[in-house]
Amino acid sequence: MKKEAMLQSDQGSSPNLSVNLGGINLINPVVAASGTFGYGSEYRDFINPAELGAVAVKGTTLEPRAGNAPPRIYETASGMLNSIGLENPGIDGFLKNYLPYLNSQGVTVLANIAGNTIEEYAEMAARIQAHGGIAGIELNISCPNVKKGGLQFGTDPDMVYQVVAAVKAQTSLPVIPKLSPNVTDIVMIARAAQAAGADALSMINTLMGMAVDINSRKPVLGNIFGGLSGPAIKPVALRMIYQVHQEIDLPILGGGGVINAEDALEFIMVGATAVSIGTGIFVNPNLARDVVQGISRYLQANGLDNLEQIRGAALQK
Amino acid sequence: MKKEAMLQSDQGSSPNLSVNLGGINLINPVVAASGTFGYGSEYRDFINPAELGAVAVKGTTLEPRAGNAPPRIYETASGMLNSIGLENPGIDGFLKNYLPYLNSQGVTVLANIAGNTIEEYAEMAARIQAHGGIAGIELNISCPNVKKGGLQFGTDPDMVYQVVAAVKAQTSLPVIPKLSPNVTDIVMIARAAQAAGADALSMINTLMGMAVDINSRKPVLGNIFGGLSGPAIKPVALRMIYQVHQEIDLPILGGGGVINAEDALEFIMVGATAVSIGTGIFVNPNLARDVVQGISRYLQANGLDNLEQIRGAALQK
Amino acid sequence: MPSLENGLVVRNVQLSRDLYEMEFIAPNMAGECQPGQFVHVKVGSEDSPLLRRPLSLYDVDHHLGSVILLYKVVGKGTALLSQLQAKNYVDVMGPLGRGFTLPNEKRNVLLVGGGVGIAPLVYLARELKERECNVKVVHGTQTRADLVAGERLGKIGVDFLPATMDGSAGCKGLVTDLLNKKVDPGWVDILYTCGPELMMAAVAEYARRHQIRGQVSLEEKMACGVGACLGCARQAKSNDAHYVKVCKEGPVFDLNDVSWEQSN
Amino acid sequence: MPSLENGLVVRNVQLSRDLYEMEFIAPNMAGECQPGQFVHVKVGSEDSPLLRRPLSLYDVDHHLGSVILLYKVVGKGTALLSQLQAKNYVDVMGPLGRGFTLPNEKRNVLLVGGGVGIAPLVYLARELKERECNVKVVHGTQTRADLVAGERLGKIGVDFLPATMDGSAGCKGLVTDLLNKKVDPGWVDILYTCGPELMMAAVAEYARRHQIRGQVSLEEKMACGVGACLGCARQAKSNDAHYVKVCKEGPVFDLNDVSWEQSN
Ligand SMILES: Cc1cc2nc3c(=O)[nH]c(=O)nc-3n(C[C@H](O)[C@H](O)[C@H](O)COP(=O)(O)OP(=O)(O)OC[C@H]3O[C@@H](n4cnc5c(N)ncnc54)[C@H](O)[C@@H]3O)c2cc1C
Ligand SMILES: Cc1cc2nc3c(=O)[nH]c(=O)nc-3n(C[C@H](O)[C@H](O)[C@H](O)COP(=O)(O)OP(=O)(O)OC[C@H]3O[C@@H](n4cnc5c(N)ncnc54)[C@H](O)[C@@H]3O)c2cc1C
Ligand SMILES: Cc1cc2nc3c(=O)[nH]c(=O)nc-3n(C[C@H](O)[C@H](O)[C@H](O)COP(=O)(O)O)c2cc1C
Ligand SMILES: Cc1cc2nc3c(=O)[nH]c(=O)nc-3n(C[C@H](O)[C@H](O)[C@H](O)COP(=O)(O)O)c2cc1C
Ligand code: FES
Ligand code: FES
Repeated sequence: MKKEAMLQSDQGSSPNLSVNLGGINLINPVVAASGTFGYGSEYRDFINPAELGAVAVKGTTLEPRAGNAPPRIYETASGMLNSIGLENPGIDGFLKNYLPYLNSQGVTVLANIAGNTIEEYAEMAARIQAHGGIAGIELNISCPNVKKGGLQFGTDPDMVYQVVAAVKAQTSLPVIPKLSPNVTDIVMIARAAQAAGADALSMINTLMGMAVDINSRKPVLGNIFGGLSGPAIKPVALRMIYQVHQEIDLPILGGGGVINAEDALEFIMVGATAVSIGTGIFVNPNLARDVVQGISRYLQANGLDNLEQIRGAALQK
Repeated sequence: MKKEAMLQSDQGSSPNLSVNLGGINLINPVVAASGTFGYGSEYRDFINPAELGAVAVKGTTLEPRAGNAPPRIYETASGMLNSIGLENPGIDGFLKNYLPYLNSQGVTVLANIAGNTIEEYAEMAARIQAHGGIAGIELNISCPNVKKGGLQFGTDPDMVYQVVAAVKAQTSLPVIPKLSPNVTDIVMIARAAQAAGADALSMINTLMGMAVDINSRKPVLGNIFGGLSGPAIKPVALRMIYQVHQEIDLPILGGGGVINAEDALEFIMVGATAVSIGTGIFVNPNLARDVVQGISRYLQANGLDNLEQIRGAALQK
Repeated sequence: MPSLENGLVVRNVQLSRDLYEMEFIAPNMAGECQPGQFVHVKVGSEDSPLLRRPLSLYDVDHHLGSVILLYKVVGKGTALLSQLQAKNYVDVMGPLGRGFTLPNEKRNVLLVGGGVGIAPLVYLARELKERECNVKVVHGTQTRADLVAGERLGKIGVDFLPATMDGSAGCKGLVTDLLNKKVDPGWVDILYTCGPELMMAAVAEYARRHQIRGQVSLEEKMACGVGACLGCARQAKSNDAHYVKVCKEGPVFDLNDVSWEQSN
Repeated sequence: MPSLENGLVVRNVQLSRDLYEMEFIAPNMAGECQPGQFVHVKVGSEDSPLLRRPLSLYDVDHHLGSVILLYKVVGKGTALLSQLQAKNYVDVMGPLGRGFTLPNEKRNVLLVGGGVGIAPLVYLARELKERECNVKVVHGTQTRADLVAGERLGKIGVDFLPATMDGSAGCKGLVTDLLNKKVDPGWVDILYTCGPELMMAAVAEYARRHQIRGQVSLEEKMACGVGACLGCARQAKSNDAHYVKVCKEGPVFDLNDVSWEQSN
């Protein structure tokens, strides 16, 4: 396995893995994906959250939410479905009870906010701005807009523009819309986000999916539909990031199915500035460390000293 | 595994597996997916094509096509990417040189046609109508429209309407548009197809994806992007069929990632009238036979005698 | 503190048609274990089956620094687990979750296990005996062959009452039938149970009726196993809107804190 | 006629760091095999790794009804294959593809193999000897340990000329260096080759220069293995617009019909 070979050999001084994600300096390009690393403390016995370039915390709403009725997760071929339903303590509860631990550990924190209305997004951004302790705001626009009859914000360029603009108006922090892959034209969505002043883009969120229990003849999830994540979706994530990087000049927090360093390198080669890991953490709680080391070894084995030298390499003719 | 248990136990007289797919009578609900079973003769040493409910032949264009430059396929986590590029002998070459074998074997044949323009679709439909020997026409609308600057027919409801209507005007055969999953709102597309007179719907086609070789730092496919198929996409396929079956009253040829009888049953339970198998055939050339037997055993083990009793079961409250 | 280790398999033997017992050496892990906790096991290839599988601690050998599991082959993951052989390594994370709360003084304790649900109760029984509790263990299974814990429990020195559906050993019928016939509720100070959902619900009802306090070990599908993904949610009795996380707040819960609606 | 069989593994032994030899019993299949054809092997779980792996026929034992493979562990599939043990079953489809065209009369034949590319040439050598051809086999590898076919070829009774890059056995350097030094092109009536793309290109050039006719066994990634998916396309020399399917029109092609542009 040539790949592995490359990752094993280890020579030279360790390369510089720091990156700048739309104004946020990360010590390395590996970011815990929202909803998969809780609030940073859950995995403390396995990994120090400060080892990660950044931690995107669980999606937060204006008011606390109990989340969806179980069952909430289901394993699929090289992937999993989840319908957590944004269970969270609400923005104030998060800032008051969960953020302090992350700050005490010196973790670079990305808030991940989800609203039912544009006003809710703006209000949460304002509270984050006023509170401090957050490096950037990831906008989860994959949730239904109650005013517009449940149509997802993230699937309509106009709504994406409005949400991003409204949030930018409330904060000086870097704003990173997280794009939904469940769209016809991801570039159009990304362009709307850019026009509204997005500092970077996060992609991809989960693909909407479902599964059926053939014995009960019912959907396996209490919520019927759930988000598909894990290695199964990696080819779709790579393709969308490639398309966006080709057309739009914004740094990308790219991920979807990363379970090892080779996967992360693929994302960097299609243009990702930083790489998010989610489901992969469930499989390997040390994944962040393993990916950082693996990327470092790859650069060394190839006589490279920073990530710029390979970023977007797959797009060069 | 309860599942297996159910599929093993075998009692009672074999149930009736015949189905009617938009006017086409199938002896069983298992259909070979276009492009994965060639023209029916390639797998003859392993399975008699007449054992299948129907065979959807390789996508055919008006003129012969050489297809894309290799590499054309790549394995991914529980899936594969392909960028064959519709290599085919052209509609006349197909009717003259490949259809006779299928007819001689008494196979129920679904043509699968792809055009660059609406006129090409109509012209192919007319030639099929004139020639005979075809049970129905599957419209591959996942290909770019040269006139409209490459935008895929299948992603725009208006174009879907026009293509289906144009084809219907040329033939009395059942017309089955094959929907692309790379869209924001699959129901809107399905509704346009229905409005234009589609007799059934085929879904889903592949998800657009890609992969990168981290050693060469280039895309693995000669064509850069390819279609993702196999078990990885099953949750997305089930979700889209569920959504369409809930809203639209048309029979569905459903598939995407089926590799065993349990998978096929899931598709039937979200509303599929017939089930297509593609990539799964590469893994198990006898898959069609195994799925038919498995479905039959499931019905018997559950004291059922036809598929109507479980079709769409997952949608019942 | 839980850890991630490659346990060295020393044994992985088939006990009945679908029940296996595996022992692996993982000193750090073994040193941390408490009855009722679980380990999160990764089997197969990197991407399939993808998720870890939660398995209770059947027992721990502090001398050898090993952990012992009792598992039933029900699907892909457990089938692959059953193929591991001595000298293989197994990727394990743990111990995880909140185990049983043990009484501080000598008590009369009733353990009720159903099927492979006996697993956590064996480790618990040993710890209870070390605290000089009087321990009665009721184990219900389909048939005699599934009563695989009898010998261990014998060694531990508990009062063992088996029940089988087919009557091939012990009382014929459900554990609850046996409880009503053979156990004096008055004797029981504390009750612990683990098994199929419906059995646990019935045992909980028995405890409620006789006002016996106790705990139960629950099962939900899990991804992270550490409280990060919120996937293993289960409705809490106390408050309908609130969902407990079985991996972190459990898997062991006080009987009064559990709602059995899901199971009906 | 090719078939789908569960071959009974009788041997799966490691020959060098990454080379393995496996023999499995599959009578129907063995009865149909021709040198240069391949079998399509499914390993792992149902969904991962998903696709079958094409492997050449290293030899066939018609007496035992068995098929013998020589394979190099390069990734997931071959790694899993190497874990199979005697008495296990292996899911195999074949024989597939178009094999070598053998001369009808006694001829002087040169076989040039690179690395594990020697596999199809061993079976071919045996058949050629049975037709009383004079057979010279050149095998190039990295080092002595990879010259695993020497013994078989000795038994078959061919003239064996090894070459190693590190000079640990035979001539030091590339097979083409050896050809130029040690083989009289005038002696060669027919040439067959299989190995790394660049080596085959060089050998093809050697054959062209000396006007030797011959055949080559090519490799492309495959899905169906029977000509149904059109995935294993490769540009044909004859006509740029046309792509041959390695699984069905090949894997063996006449040297004149192959374009080596891909490999540069
Ligand atoms: C805290 C806890 C302790 C457990 N202890 C034991 C034990 O000691 N011995 C034992 O045999 N089993 C135990 N189980 C159940 C065990 O986790 C499942 O049987 C196992 O995960 C099945 O995996 P599989 O791949 O064989 O089955 P599959 O059905 O293929 O699994 C598919 C998915 O469903 C999950 N799943 C299936 N059944 C269960 C279940 N009952 N509970 C939770 N997740 C499930 C799997 O983890 C996997 O994610 C325990 C479960 C939990 C939650
Ligand atoms: C006709 C034919 C005959 C072959 N005969 C032999 C043989 O006798 N001995 C031997 O060791 N190898 C042989 N190969 C190569 C062998 O098929 C690959 O080494 C093997 O498929 C690698 O699988 P993997 O999962 O270990 O590697 P991975 O890299 O994990 O495989 C990933 C994917 O790429 C494909 N792939 C990787 N390398 C090759 C390759 N060189 N050719 C075709 N597909 C590839 C795999 O089939 C799989 O689909 C042959 C290939 C072909 C086409
Ligand atoms: C259990 C779970 C919970 C998630 N919760 C959130 C969330 O609250 N907000 C969000 O933006 N994305 C959420 N995601 C999506 C992930 O952040 C990530 O975008 C997605 O899972 C794809 O990456 P992966 O394949 O590495 O997991 C969640 C994913 C999972 C599996
Ligand atoms: C190699 C390959 C070639 C395909 N060619 C076509 C085609 O020509 N026309 C078409 O409509 N779909 C084509 N498809 C899509 C399949 O028909 C099917 O819709 C898709 O693969 C999902 O099903 P599966 O997961 O069972 O393969 C092709 C798929 C594969 C893997
Ligand atoms: S499994 Fe993740 S919270 Fe319990
Ligand atoms: S592998 Fe399918 S055509 Fe060759």
